[in-house]
Amino acid sequence: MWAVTGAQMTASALVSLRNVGKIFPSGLVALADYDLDVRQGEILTLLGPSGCGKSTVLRLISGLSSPTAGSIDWSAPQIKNNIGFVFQDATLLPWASVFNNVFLPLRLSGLSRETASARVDEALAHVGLLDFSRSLPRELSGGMRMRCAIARALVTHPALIMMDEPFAALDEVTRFKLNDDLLTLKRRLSATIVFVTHSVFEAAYLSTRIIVMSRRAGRIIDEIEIDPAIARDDDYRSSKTFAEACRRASHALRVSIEEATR
Amino acid sequence: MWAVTGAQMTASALVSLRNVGKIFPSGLVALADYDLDVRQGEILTLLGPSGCGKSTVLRLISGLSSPTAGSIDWSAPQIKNNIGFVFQDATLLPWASVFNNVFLPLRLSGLSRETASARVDEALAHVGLLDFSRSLPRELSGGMRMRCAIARALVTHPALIMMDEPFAALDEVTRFKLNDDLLTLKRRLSATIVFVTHSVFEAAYLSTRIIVMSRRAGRIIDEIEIDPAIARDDDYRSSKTFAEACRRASHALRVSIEEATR
Amino acid sequence: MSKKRRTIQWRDIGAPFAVFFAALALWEALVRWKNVPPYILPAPSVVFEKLIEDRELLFSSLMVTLGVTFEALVVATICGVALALLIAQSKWLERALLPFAITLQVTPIIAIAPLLLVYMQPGNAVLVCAFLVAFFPILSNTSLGLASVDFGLRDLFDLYHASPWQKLIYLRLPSALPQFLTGLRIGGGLALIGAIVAELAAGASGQGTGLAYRIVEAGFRLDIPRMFAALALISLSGLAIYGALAALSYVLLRGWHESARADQE
Amino acid sequence: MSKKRRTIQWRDIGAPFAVFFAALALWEALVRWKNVPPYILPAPSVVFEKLIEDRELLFSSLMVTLGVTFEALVVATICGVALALLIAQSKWLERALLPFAITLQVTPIIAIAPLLLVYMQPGNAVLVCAFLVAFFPILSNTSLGLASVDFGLRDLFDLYHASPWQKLIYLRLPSALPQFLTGLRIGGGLALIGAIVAELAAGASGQGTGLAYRIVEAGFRLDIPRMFAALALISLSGLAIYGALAALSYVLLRGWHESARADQE
Amino acid sequence: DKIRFATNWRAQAEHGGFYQAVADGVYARYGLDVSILQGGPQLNARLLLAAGRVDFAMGANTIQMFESAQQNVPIVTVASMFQIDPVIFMSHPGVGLDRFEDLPKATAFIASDMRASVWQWLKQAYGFKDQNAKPYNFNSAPFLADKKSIEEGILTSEPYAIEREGGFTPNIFLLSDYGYDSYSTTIETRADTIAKTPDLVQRFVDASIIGWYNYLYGDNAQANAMIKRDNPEMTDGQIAYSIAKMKERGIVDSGDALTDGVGVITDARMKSFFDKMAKAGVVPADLDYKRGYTLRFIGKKVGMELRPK
Ligand SMILES: Nc1ncnc2c1ncn2[C@@H]1O[C@H](COP(=O)(O)OP(=O)(O)OP(=O)(O)O)[C@@H](O)[C@H]1O
Ligand SMILES: Nc1ncnc2c1ncn2[C@@H]1O[C@H](COP(=O)(O)OP(=O)(O)OP(=O)(O)O)[C@@H](O)[C@H]1O
Ligand SMILES: [Mg+2]
Ligand SMILES: [Mg+2]
Repeated sequence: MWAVTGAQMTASALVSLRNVGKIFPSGLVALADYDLDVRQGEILTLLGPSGCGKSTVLRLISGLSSPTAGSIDWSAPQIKNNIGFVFQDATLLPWASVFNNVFLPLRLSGLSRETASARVDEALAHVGLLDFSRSLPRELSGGMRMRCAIARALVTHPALIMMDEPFAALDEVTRFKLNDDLLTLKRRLSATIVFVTHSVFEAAYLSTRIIVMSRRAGRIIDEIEIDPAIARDDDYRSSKTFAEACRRASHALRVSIEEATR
Repeated sequence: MWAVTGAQMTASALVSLRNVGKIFPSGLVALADYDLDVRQGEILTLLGPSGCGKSTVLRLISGLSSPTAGSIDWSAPQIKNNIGFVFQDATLLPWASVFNNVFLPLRLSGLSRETASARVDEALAHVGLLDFSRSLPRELSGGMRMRCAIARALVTHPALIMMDEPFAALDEVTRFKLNDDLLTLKRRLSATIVFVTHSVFEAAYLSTRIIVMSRRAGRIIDEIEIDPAIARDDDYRSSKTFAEACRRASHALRVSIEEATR
Repeated sequence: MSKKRRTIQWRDIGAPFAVFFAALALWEALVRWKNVPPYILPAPSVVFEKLIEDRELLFSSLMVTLGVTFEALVVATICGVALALLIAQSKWLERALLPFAITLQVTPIIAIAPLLLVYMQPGNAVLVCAFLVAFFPILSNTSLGLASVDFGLRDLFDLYHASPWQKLIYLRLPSALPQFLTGLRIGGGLALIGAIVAELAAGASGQGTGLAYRIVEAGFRLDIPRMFAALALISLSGLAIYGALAALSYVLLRGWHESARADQE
Repeated sequence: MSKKRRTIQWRDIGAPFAVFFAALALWEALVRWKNVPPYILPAPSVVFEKLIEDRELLFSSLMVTLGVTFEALVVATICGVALALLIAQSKWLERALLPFAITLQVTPIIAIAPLLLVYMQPGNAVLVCAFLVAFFPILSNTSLGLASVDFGLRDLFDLYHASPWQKLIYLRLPSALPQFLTGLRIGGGLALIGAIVAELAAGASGQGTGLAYRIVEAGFRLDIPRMFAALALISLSGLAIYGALAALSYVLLRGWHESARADQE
Repeated sequence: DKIRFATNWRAQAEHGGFYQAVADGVYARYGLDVSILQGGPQLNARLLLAAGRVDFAMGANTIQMFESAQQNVPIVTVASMFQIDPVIFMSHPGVGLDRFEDLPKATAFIASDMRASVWQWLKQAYGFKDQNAKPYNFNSAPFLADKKSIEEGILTSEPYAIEREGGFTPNIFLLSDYGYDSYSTTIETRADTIAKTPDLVQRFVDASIIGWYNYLYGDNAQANAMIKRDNPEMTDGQIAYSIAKMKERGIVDSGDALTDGVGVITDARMKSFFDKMAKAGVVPADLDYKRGYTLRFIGKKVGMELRPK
């Protein structure tokens, strides 16, 4: 039996987007009639051509942007206050050290530097930046800046993690390690993750569900479910399930791009 | 016979870095005793863990940064004035439209808007941004911004192209298309390309030579040559040469990271 | 959507006017209730009457003052930007020239106006006084703007071996625009002040008599309502200048600079 | 490396001084060659002699003026920043309050000082005058700074539901720092001017007599060398204030803001 | 009684009588504790008086009095210490500006208070022109530099500095010699003060008059020391020059003062001056200027015995 299915599973939806439209003031229709459920505990990956509206969906869910049509409903609104977000750009405070950048969310939630410092150091250690905790963002390489942003998003142990191409600027070894770290963390926190990536392999490895979007107003081309029960390890990378998920995602991606350029 | 070799080929060097050192004012040693020849006409890929000094090497070669030790020599200094550079960040003028951003290098070389406009449009068409030529950078998605930067770097038909993870923010289909476009352009211009990527596959597909750097002061771990005569197409992706190059690069990368964390 | 827009526009104009009239009403009430005599604090209604009554005199004075203001602002803008550009060329020039600029800024006009009258024609002396008051904020802010160019963009221009002139036109000036425009807004108000101070110190330029003299004269005559009428004209001019320059800012920065964008979306 | 450093430091200090002394020498030569009488333009040497001769009188006056300057600058900074923060809260507040701030800016102190003396004690009137002159640039620049917060960072703070207070402390104030510091540099010079104008307009605060009065009195007595000596002290104070504030800027912005970094590397 | 008195300029010999009365205790003898608030270029003493910040103020000339009457400001002139307004024009000698008739064609440096008053009359009476008027900010350098200019001044002060620093003796035209018969250095107070405490006003006027006699004819060393303390720039030379000029021209003690005592004001002279000003259009002809002064406290020959025979 394939663990990859196209069927709609009816798990409890954490957030539901219904008929959501987003038209920017420039007149550009980024999303139209967009429907999406983010289910409790899943790892949902958005895949799609550049400019199809993936970042827009993340911003809408997290409330940083409001839809011009439709509704966004939360089944557990308190989770809205416990979101971790890795933006597509690192978005660090240029005047603050790496430590202070990662400390920021904890500081905002009222923790003192002493209480927080162990947690900050732990987060920095995970992304391999412990030696740079006193550096300013300007003194970091592109990948290091992104890792700092990842540490900042995870340091609060959020219930909902949004990640917009977090690992794109990282080498594959570090990327694999962080993928596994992310899975461990998710399990520990029973968090929900909404993930954007351009790597079909990464999507297939991490996700319990992949949604492929089209460049045309974010239309959903395909939805691929991967059994969450399957352990994600090196064996999985060479499994048929993985290969099939990759194949289907790649295909949908190709379709979506051909549709767009037609 | 393997097309992938470790032997040092003695082609004419366009730029030679000898015993180059780079110590930042913060005291960080980014490069020490670094030797590198960029050969005329090659596609040289730098691979290495995040923060190992790849961007620093590119900045040193292009003269945007100067070494604190060693020398950088050009065999054809006029090429120094004909460099295209895709920075790791898109680095667009926030007040200028996409068209004007891509037009900028031509404008700086004295071309009028009328003369340049066909070339700009061509470059924009290649990266799929023709419809957005009047948009401001803020109105673009992350990947679109990066594509705009790519168009800007290539619009001058440079003799030396430096690219710092240019395709990291792009979906795989677009990425493959741009990879092929780049190869075509390179052939047309007989340009030299220095490329930074985190994708081992991309490195193996594009390069005629891959250099894997270590996080320790940029030490070179391995150097992989791939016969430039081999056509880069879908067949190549499934060839043994390709697989072997990927394998060797991955291995070197793993070594470099293990070395660094040890 | 369009309804929301309209509401916002109404509030945009309504709010400041409401506050403004509330302040005037409070003032009027206070004056009437406490029976403050007009030579100490005239009620707004009295000032307004005076404004109507003396309109010809006051408006012709206003024109003289505004003439000097605009000349001073133009000259201050040109000199401030030019000096900022010169200073931005090198640390050496900055260190050599800035002390003179600072000295000019802190030199009290009132004190040196008599000397200026010795060295130059009265018309020029007036302009120099008004100019001195207005130019420093423009210089400082433009300098900050020119120095704040993003390093990535600077690298880009270096890469293409852009000439200093090209860097200026295509990189530094647009980068400096937000700060320059703020300097201009400060300078606009100061040019008005400068025109007034200049008139007191060095005389009105041309044949007419500016508002400064009207104010001082009204003070000597204890005709305080007229003094307030003249002050009201100055305030209105200041608001008009600020408004015009703010609108200019908005047009130039809209779309790309954070300070001129209402919201991200 | 270290040698290069030292060379730069020598030039840093040497150049401005060289230019400065060259300017003085030129002035001296001009005065001697053209035989300009001291009551029209005194030679620097004469001014310097006077400075030494009258040092006690002038320095005690300087202290009075500097006292007012610092008080005014402190008050202007507090009020300018506070108002900028208030204005930054909402467009509504901005539109309601800014007109008042602009009105205050363009109100000519010299002209209304007699009225201020009617409403308040002389000491306060002096402070208000000096304050009015200095506060607007601080307000404007801080406002620009507060409005120029990067949208990405703004989103980040929204995401964590940061309180307005937290946004202020951790985001908006640091973002606004470069512009605020430029405003402060402009305001520093203006506070000095303000102190002088205020003294002329409203009398010295306290018992002492400030430099403004020395200048006017020396002018009245045609003791122009002493007038220039007093002006020289004012210029030096202005330079000192600017230098101190520039050093403060450098310390606060070094490392992260473009304007305070010599080079990318 | 605590009294605050505002002068119209920094402490100088022209205010000597008031300082004298403080210094030698005449005010104290009259039961007054007087503090003198010295004026300055921007201080509007009469506004402070109207606002109740001071109890008495020094008025510069009679035109100001007309204007407060015109504006319905309840300020009343109760005495005039100077019989002659010492306002002058100065010109460079030997450049064709030696006669008063020559002056209207020259550039005139005049302070804004003069421009608001005397100048209006000069325009009408002698044909001075607005376009020649340039501001005088109490610094004579522009006048010295421009030989074809004239400058306003006070008989007792500016000529001294010009003689010393400019190295020549300027032509001096005392405007009172040319028909400008304003009073000067008057004592003004509010109408309600007169109504409520006429006795206080009388005491202040009397003591001030005695102060002036003593200052001119008695030992004025203490008063001068006080002037120099209030105004450290004041020099002995300047004070001596001022006193000499005041005596020479009878600024304080001449005309009506010789018969009725220092401080006197007469209806006849007021009318003569008012008619001139009304004719010049400086003040409206129907102005009830008599509201602005009272003869109630003067002409009592107070202190005349102090004048040396
Ligand atoms: N502020 C804005 N104003 C106008 N248009 C915008 C704005 N932000 C995004 N867009 C447009 O909305 C569309 C979707 O943008 P979005 O950033 O969601 O794409 P994306 O899927 O994240 O792409 P990428 O993979 O390149 O990051 C794009 O066409 C973009 O041009
Ligand atoms: N301006 C700077 N000041 C101090 N240190 C710097 C500066 N720029 C880079 N570095 C340091 O130099 C090292 C190499 O940086 P570089 O940007 O070359 O890395 P990279 O190989 O491009 O990494 P990535 O793949 O993450 O982009 C890093 O450790 C970084 O912290
Ligand atoms: Mg995106
Ligand atoms: Mg890099």
